[in-house]
This record gives sequence, C-alpha cells and structure tokens, in this order.
Amino acid sequence: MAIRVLFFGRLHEVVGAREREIEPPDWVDTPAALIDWLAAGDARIGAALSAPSVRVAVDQAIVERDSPLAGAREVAFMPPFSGG
Amino acid sequence: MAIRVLFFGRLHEVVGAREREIEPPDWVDTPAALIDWLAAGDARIGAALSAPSVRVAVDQAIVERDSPLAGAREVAFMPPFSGG
Amino acid sequence: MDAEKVSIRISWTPFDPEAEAAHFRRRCARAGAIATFLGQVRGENGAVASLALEHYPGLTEAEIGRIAEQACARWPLEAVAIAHRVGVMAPGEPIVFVAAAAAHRRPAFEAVDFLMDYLKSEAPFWKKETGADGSARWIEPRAEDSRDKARWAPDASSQGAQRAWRK
Amino acid sequence: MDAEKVSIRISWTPFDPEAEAAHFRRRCARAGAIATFLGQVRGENGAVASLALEHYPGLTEAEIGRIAEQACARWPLEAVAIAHRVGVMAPGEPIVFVAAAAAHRRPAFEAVDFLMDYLKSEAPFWKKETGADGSARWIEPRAEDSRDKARWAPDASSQGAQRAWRK
Repeated sequence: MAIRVLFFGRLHEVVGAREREIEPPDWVDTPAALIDWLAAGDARIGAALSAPSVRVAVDQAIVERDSPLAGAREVAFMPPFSGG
Repeated sequence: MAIRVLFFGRLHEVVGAREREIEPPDWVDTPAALIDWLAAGDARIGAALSAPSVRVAVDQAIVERDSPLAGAREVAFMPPFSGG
Repeated sequence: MDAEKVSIRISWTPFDPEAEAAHFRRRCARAGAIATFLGQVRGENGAVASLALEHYPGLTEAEIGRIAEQACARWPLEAVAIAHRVGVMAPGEPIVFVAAAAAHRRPAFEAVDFLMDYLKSEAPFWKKETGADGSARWIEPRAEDSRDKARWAPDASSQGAQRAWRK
Repeated sequence: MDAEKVSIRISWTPFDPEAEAAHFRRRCARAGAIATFLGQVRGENGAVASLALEHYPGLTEAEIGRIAEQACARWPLEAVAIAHRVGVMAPGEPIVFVAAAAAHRRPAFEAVDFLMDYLKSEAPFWKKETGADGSARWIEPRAEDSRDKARWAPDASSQGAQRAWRK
C-alpha cells in the first residue's frame, strides 16, 4: 500500500522534497527499515534521517524507529523542533 | 512649625482621621517621640502606630523611628503594604 | 531612573489592559520577548462586593520607580510598564498590569515575576475588601507573599535568583 | 483534553496579540491572575530579513494540546490560550502568544513559563531565518532551551518544580 512520507525542516532540503508517495517492499516494516530503503544510493539522506535528533511520526503519532509500520499511511521525519 | 501627619490603611480608622495638622512641642524630635505625643491619652493609637509592621515616612522618604524630625513638613504612618 | 525604559501609571479610573499592552508593544517592537501580568479583582463567587485601594501619592510612584530600577539593573530589559489602579473597584476589574520586554524570554518572565512580588509588599498601597454582606476588612500581605519575595534575595537558592543576567 | 479550558490556534496570517488577550480575558473574567507571553521576530538590528515557520498540521495542534493538558494537570488553571504563527514573518511580527489564568499569580506565571519551554522543544515547528544578505539557516534549539525545560522534570530542584499546586 502507498505511504506518504513527509520531510520537515532541513530534512526536506537534504531529501529534495517535502513529501513523497512511496510503495516500499515488504521488508520495510519499521521506520528504521524505511530509512535504509529511502537512503539506498544516497548516504547523505541516510545520515540525515538516521541522526538521533530526528523524531519519527507514524500516522501523526511520535514513535520509536523500531515500531511496526504495518498499515501506516503517513510517516514523517522531523528534525529538532524549534517553536515558540 | 506645623507638621502634616498622614494615617494610611487601617491606621486612619484607629486614629479617626486620614490626616492631622499638628504643632508638636520641641521634645518631639523623632517619629518615635511623635508617636508618644500623638498617643497621649489613647493607648490604642499608641499601640497601633508603634506596631513593628508600621513603616514611617518623613517628607516622602521611608525612615527609621529614631531618625531626626527637625524641619519635617509631612510624616506618614503606613501599615503593611498590600499592592498588586 | 531610566525614564525612557520605565513607564508608571496610577489610575483612579478603570484602565484597559489591552490598551496598555498595545501601547507597550509599540514602545518595544524590536524586543523578542514580552511578558505581562494582569491582576483582577476576585469576586470569590459573589462573596466580595468591592475592593478599595488607597495609595500615598508621590511616595507610591517613587517606590514603584525604585522597584522598576532594581529590575532594570538585574535583567537586560528593553522596557518596563506598570499600571496600578486605585479607588473603588468591582469584581473582575483590573487592579495591576505589569509588562517587561527583553531580547529573550527568561529575563522578561523573571522581571515580571519580581516586579509583582515587590509591588505586593514594597509599594505603598492598602486594600480594603467589602463583602457582599457589608463587612469590611483590610487585606495584609500573606506569608506566601514574603516567601515569594525572599526568592529574589542575593543568597536565595531559587533558580530565579541564581541566574546572573548580563546587560 | 479539557476543551473548555484550552484554546489553540495556528495562524498563517499575522495575529493581533491584544485581540487574543482581550478574547482570553473575556473567557476568564473571574480569574484573579492572568500571565501572558508574546514572542516577536527579532530583527537583530537589520541582520534578519525574515523568519519562516513550518509546522505539521494535525500533529502540531495535538502536541500543543498535550502540552496544555500537562499544564492544566500541574497547576490549578482556569484557562489557557496558545496562538502560534506559521508562514513567513517580518521582524517585529508576533510569533507566539501564550496566556494562562488562575486564581493567584504563581500558578499563572509558572504555567506560561512551562508552556513556552515546551512549545520551544516539544511542538513540531521548524524555523528558518533569512538574513539581510540572503543567507538562510535553520534554527535549532539552544542548549539553554534544554536547560530551561529540565527545570520542570519531577526531580528538578528548581522552585518552579518544587511547588505542589492543588486544584
């Protein structure tokens, strides 16, 4: 099933897009695996998305990188917040 | 010389006036002596003005009770402040 | 006193806190942070009919000025405003408005907090509350007010006092 | 979430802080204490041309709601309002307005202070600053922001965290 992946803040500049519609293979079953798949062929993207300061949200809930991705419609990669 | 004496907050109710024009005798040379003189014949006024929580201002400057009163035009007796 | 930085207003008539805030903001459009405090008369669910505030004209303004000066010496503030109502007020009416502007938020917060603690106990105001039943009582500072003020003493161990702000 | 107590607004267009304050005050006319904070874009003496703020629609509102809920659980608040700007802003424009109302001043102050610390680092917003020279940089939280937030941890020794407020 298609997943919408969102890249916020400086990550959208690294990735070159604010969002992507993707259809990853079955082995992409966690955010960590999704990072590996998205970063294939671009070490810079891999490094940026893997940074410990980057938070991941699945369907608008902040989760760990090893959480299940099954059924997810939207995954977001979020660099450190700077509101206020 | 005449001195204007001001009684603020609950003190004006104890004294029965918000202000008094007085001409005290020469021995009234400090706020403490002024209290003795004002309280003559009314122990309640003496006790109210002598309370440690009461602050004294001479010519709009907060002073100790044993400060000189020479030349003062205005003396104020102020119970605990409650602003804000 | 730094007259350009500090504005002090004692008002016998109701003041509009948002008008005060708007005026203050125009004075410090370049500040990154503005903290404010507004005190309103508490009706205590109908138990309070009115609040009368008296002050000592002249000395009150001078003492508030000294308090504001202390705040300006302690934190890197761009501006400070204090508006204080006197006279008879109904529940819900504004009593005091304090605003502080700084480049960053912590000095602005701490200055407003400090100013309120000092206005409570170091500025010559006296409050008398009249109950719905007609009874009247003079309000004196609570033990809490002294504790709050003690946080700002040079040797206090509170976070507010520990931080050293440089101009 | 206590929807009656908490108001959250994300705005793509400039908001008027005094209009927010007036609206908030009407919601809590019986509160004795209202503390507010306003953050404005700092021009840094002409060095900054603009600030762009992006957010994650949906998640941002939800996370701000969680932060406001934490404040309501921690202090006896009558109301909380948070307005946050997104989009491109010029120096001097309001970014964030936070207000908290309570019976007494300390919970109102502490809640606004807490809300700001958490909005800085726990709400999904991202800031990019464009300089007068055309250079752009993403703003990340400062070490100071983490220290500020740490004050609210259950075991922090700061005065803000030590006080226990009962409803």
